[in-house]
Amino acid sequence: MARLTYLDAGRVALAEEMRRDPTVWALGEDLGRGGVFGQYRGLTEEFGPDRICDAPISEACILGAAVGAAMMGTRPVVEMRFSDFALCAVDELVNQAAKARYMFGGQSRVPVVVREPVGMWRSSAAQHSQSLEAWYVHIPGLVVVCPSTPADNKGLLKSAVRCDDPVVYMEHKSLWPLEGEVPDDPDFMVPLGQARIVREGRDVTIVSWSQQVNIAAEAAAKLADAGISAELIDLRTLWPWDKPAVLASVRKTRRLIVTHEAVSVAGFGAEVAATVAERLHGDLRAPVRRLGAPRIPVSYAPTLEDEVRVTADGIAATAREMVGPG
Amino acid sequence: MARLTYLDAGRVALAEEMRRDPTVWALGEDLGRGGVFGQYRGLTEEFGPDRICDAPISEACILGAAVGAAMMGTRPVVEMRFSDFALCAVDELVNQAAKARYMFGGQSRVPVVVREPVGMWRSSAAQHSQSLEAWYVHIPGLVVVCPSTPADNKGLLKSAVRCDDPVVYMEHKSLWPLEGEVPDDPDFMVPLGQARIVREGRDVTIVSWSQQVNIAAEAAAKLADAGISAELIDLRTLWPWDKPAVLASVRKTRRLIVTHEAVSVAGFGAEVAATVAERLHGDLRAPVRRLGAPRIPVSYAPTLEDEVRVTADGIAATAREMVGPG
Amino acid sequence: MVEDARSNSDVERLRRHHRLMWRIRAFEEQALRGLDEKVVLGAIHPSIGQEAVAAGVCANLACEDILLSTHRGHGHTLAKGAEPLAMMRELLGREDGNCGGKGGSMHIADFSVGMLGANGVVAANIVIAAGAAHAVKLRQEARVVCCIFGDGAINRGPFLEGLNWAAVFRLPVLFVCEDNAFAATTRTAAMTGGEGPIVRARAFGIPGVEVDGNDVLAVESAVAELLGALRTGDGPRFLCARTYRLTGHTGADPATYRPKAEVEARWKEDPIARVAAHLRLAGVPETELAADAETGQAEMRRAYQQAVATPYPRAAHAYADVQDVGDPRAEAY
Amino acid sequence: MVEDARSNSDVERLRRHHRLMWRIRAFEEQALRGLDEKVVLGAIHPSIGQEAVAAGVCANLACEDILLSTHRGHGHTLAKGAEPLAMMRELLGREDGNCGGKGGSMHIADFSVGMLGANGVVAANIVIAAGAAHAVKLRQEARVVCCIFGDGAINRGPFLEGLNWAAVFRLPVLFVCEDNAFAATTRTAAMTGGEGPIVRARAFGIPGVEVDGNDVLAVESAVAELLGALRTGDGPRFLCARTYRLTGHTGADPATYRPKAEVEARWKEDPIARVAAHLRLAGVPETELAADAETGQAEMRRAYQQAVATPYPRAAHAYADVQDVGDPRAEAY
Ligand SMILES: Cc1ncc(C[n+]2csc(CCOP(=O)(O)OP(=O)(O)O)c2C)c(N)n1
Ligand SMILES: Cc1ncc(C[n+]2csc(CCOP(=O)(O)OP(=O)(O)O)c2C)c(N)n1
Ligand SMILES: [Mg+2]
Ligand SMILES: [Mg+2]
Repeated sequence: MARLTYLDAGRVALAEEMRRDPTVWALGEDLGRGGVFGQYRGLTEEFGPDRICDAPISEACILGAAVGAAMMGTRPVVEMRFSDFALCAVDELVNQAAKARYMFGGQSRVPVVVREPVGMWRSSAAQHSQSLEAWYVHIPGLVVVCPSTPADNKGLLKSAVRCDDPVVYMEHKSLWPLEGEVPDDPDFMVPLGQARIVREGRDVTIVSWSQQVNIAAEAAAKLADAGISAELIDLRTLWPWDKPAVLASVRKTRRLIVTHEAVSVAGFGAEVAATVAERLHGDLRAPVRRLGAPRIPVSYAPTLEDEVRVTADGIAATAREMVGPG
Repeated sequence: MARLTYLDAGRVALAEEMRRDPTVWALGEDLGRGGVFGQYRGLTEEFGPDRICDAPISEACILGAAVGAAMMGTRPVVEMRFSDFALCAVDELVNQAAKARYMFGGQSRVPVVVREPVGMWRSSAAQHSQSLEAWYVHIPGLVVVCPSTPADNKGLLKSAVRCDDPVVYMEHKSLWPLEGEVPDDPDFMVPLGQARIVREGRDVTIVSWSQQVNIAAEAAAKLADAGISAELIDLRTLWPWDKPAVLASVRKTRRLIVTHEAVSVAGFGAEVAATVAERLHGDLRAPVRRLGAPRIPVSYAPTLEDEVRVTADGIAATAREMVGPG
Repeated sequence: MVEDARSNSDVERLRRHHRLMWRIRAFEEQALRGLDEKVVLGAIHPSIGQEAVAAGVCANLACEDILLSTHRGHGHTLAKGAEPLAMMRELLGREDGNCGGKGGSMHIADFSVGMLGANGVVAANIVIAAGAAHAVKLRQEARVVCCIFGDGAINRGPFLEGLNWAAVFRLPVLFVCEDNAFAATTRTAAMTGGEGPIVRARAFGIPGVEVDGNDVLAVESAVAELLGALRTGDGPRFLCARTYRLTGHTGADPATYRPKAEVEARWKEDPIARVAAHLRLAGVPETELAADAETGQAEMRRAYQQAVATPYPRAAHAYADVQDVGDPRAEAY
Repeated sequence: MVEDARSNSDVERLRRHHRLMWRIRAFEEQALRGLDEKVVLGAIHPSIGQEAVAAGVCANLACEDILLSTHRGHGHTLAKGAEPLAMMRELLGREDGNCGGKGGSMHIADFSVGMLGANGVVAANIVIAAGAAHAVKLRQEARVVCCIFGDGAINRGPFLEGLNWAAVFRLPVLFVCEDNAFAATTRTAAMTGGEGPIVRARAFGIPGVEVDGNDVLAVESAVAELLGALRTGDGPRFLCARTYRLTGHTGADPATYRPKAEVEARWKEDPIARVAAHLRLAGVPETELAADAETGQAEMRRAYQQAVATPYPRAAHAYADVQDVGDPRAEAY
């Protein structure tokens, strides 16, 4: 075990995979200088500029080239810098990477990891703050990963690199400095598609992912103080998502809150809520509840930016409402 | 009233709006020859090549130029040909068109209509068959419209052209030849955000939009034969969607099926289902149900392509299950 | 076209082109008949009149070399060595089509012969080709990558991004612009600023040449020279092959947007007729030339008939080839 | 730079540039101090060392002319006539900022003076500018559109698509590449195939010139000439202004990726110092030159202090300006 930041855990994971497998390489803007957040610091020194490949400002080509390079026997890790800029490469991700294996009848696979740092990060405003994980879950062929802890950022990134499918890998920018214990074992992996029970509980299930898990954990702690026992599930992977874990938990608690930073309308919370409502309608002691951002762009001014945040208090209040004075 | 196809209804709507307002113009590839499906036939003759503007194969610029032209006092109608190609212009739509008014604090509006023909259309395969309406509903700033009848394609397109917000306007390719009565009145408009009750019923509410409405109507007819009274709602606009109409209907029928052609996972059906489950949990006599495509790309071969279709029989069977032997 | 076929080996070479170009022509004519019969599904983009590009380019490619193509890709695919039966099955959406019936004409591909796919999105393959060449370079392989696209594609962003990428990383990729003067119903000249493909390529730092794309030997030798540079690691190269689409954009397009006289004049430049004329000059008897055509036609008729007799894929097959993790077969979602 | 300031009007002109460039410099230095004080929020991309481009370009633009800019847009915005107080408020995320606190530095805009926005997405404004010019042409207005972007932006697809579009439709738009040799931490030369911006522009059919972007009069007169052509309807033009970013990419970037000596050498080319030298030669006393600097600094200090004293926008304001149809204020979603 080592104490690492979320950022360094990702860096170590990539370094380990690059050591293990010479076909793994990374490409993106400013990687040579360590990447815009430092996620690649030191890697050029170890692996050289061919495998830590500085790119022109050409998001469409960065992703498209990764698709071609993946078809030709390498495993590219694409750095999109901000998930917002990945919107310059949607054809390449959705029409090409996600569908190539299928369209060509299984003749090829596209083992690409697309790192897309997501979320709000101190006054970054509308073009540098988005969380669009729901989009990618909707696209057949893609795996979608949203780690929330340093250990997961190591174990999931390693799994993503080893995965033969295109993976949209969404790190949350405000998690970069978060520290935690991370296994040293170079074979430590976190399986894709397996949720993590962050906290066990009896009264209500809270499902979340990414940075929002930490806010939900705060809410769960507050609820515990108030005598309400919340079970907190970190999905970690949104496609495939760990339906069995969520259904089992809600069967026990009979109440569901799903919360995320993204806009609530047509967010992935809708998928979780709808699934639970479909499968466990008769078991529920309260209606399913979703907590996400209002349908407005993210602002620059903190007073406005804060309006889109789902707070721990908000989650706790919802849980209390659901559990009732009981 | 005139009997028009869905395709011609859109064409007439655009012509009327262009006559009414000289700032309205259309741009896209091959418009000069009438557009790839004939939606613009005859318009160059009437309005000239400046206002029916042939474009290079430059989706990003077609959409981006429309944003700039909209900021400068015109009302561009953008033709994207296939909604799949709009994936080459997502930055322009999502980071620019949708957010400009907000980012700039209301200094500008972006009255653009983005026509995106959607859906399956005889063996068009994975890059020419997608239905991604859920994506755009998730994006603050956008209006999303999915007409299902000739009259609606006229009235909604006219409303879209007059709307000051960017509108993603999704016509279904398999509806082009559909005929129906269409009002002649050049002031005939269908308000954005208002659902249409296609058929009244008591036992189950079926919510749908676009081409899937016709399949749901078939299902409703079958159900009527079997003694089950289905209320069919065509949402017409997905953002804003007519929540009051849906909630009122489900309050009455106490059962909801939402069905669409798009992939079910993280589709807009999840939003409708989750909303109903949240608001009407206690009123429901059966769990909400979603019917959409499996999470696979669309194939070319008909036997495979058909696998993603939600059929009238499938909808009817689900309804029967929900209503029970009662 | 070289003045005349000077040696026996030249004649043999021309003859091979003649046969291949007839096979391509016959394949597409058969496909168009299949479309009329409503047996070929989806859209078909014929390359009739453009066969010399496919033949001239692919004559320089080994099986391990990589080819990426466009929506108009039957000729390229056949020239790269794919089996017409599997291709025909794909166009008919049948079992054992190259893509198992999932792709159709617009996604025709045969990875076993290095043909990495047509593409339904104009210009999309340009960046994918750059990446394929990037991998070739990273893995220090000897092969080269060739990417064919149309003159309409040079107005999409990926053209700039992919060419710049290839230039910056000095990748072993040959870009071939198949300039048939049209993008669907639109003359590309009217939609293209500047002097066209080759000038743009040079502006991105990629040397290249223009060639009469209806002259198969001219294409072949231009490509030979360009690939020579490329195989020594001297970075990407560019070819602009000027040709003409003798049919409509798709099988359904009557192409009324161009004068009959223009098309008739272009038929006089039919690349197959031009090869045949040279072979005649070199003394190849008319019967043998006719036999080349007939052989190609018979092959494609047979392929078509066999394809017609092949069943559609089983419905369950729709759920295969999606992904490993989150495989839709794991649960009926 | 012209040899010397020959006439009083030249001196006046230079003096105006000197004052404006100092105002820009002072604005950004103040913003950087505000960043240190954690009062300026978000990222700041200073244009210190590039002020001559802003001043030289905007000297040719009337208020009704349109300007689009980049993430590094404070200078352009000030030069186009925006109020520093509203801009400073925007950088501090306060009420009455140009964008009501919603945009910040990367989205600074003042539509009332024809400044249609910085943009957080590199190259995005190029296609938007083409469209703005398209509308100007459709409406037969007399104004012109000017779009400034960086040398890194020429490797994104919209550069090709927007320039081609402008060339095809012969639009009244001036493209200005502010070539400061860097894209973030990367030297653009290493990431750019071919001979650079101007050659690419010409390949798309857009005439243009290169200019010493640290020489404000050279920029001004080059732009005057280009706009002259443009205002007569002779289609788009291109300017490549070579300059240097004297600071880091953002306020937080120490820019250790370039040798100190390089930066020191470039400071000798400081465009403000160069204007000052000419004014000195023309006999303008040192005290007046110092007064220009001090006046600019005082103005920006004041703007900053006033901005600091301005409240943050009320939370409810977050729901305004989204959209009319489906307005989030209609229902608490
Ligand atoms: C991004 C994109 N835009 C539009 C289309 C529709 N489309 C298909 S082929 C074609 C014309 C392409 O012209 P060109 O590149 O010259 O190739 P050609 O058809 O002449 O072989 C168009 C516009 C598409 N497939 N992809
Ligand atoms: C599409 C996109 N990719 C990446 C970025 C991140 N980014 C912001 S500024 C910048 C460098 C831009 O360089 P250049 O265009 O030369 O402008 P300069 O910063 O030098 O003024 C980058 C890469 C972005 N904002 N948008
Ligand atoms: Mg063409
Ligand atoms: Mg720069």
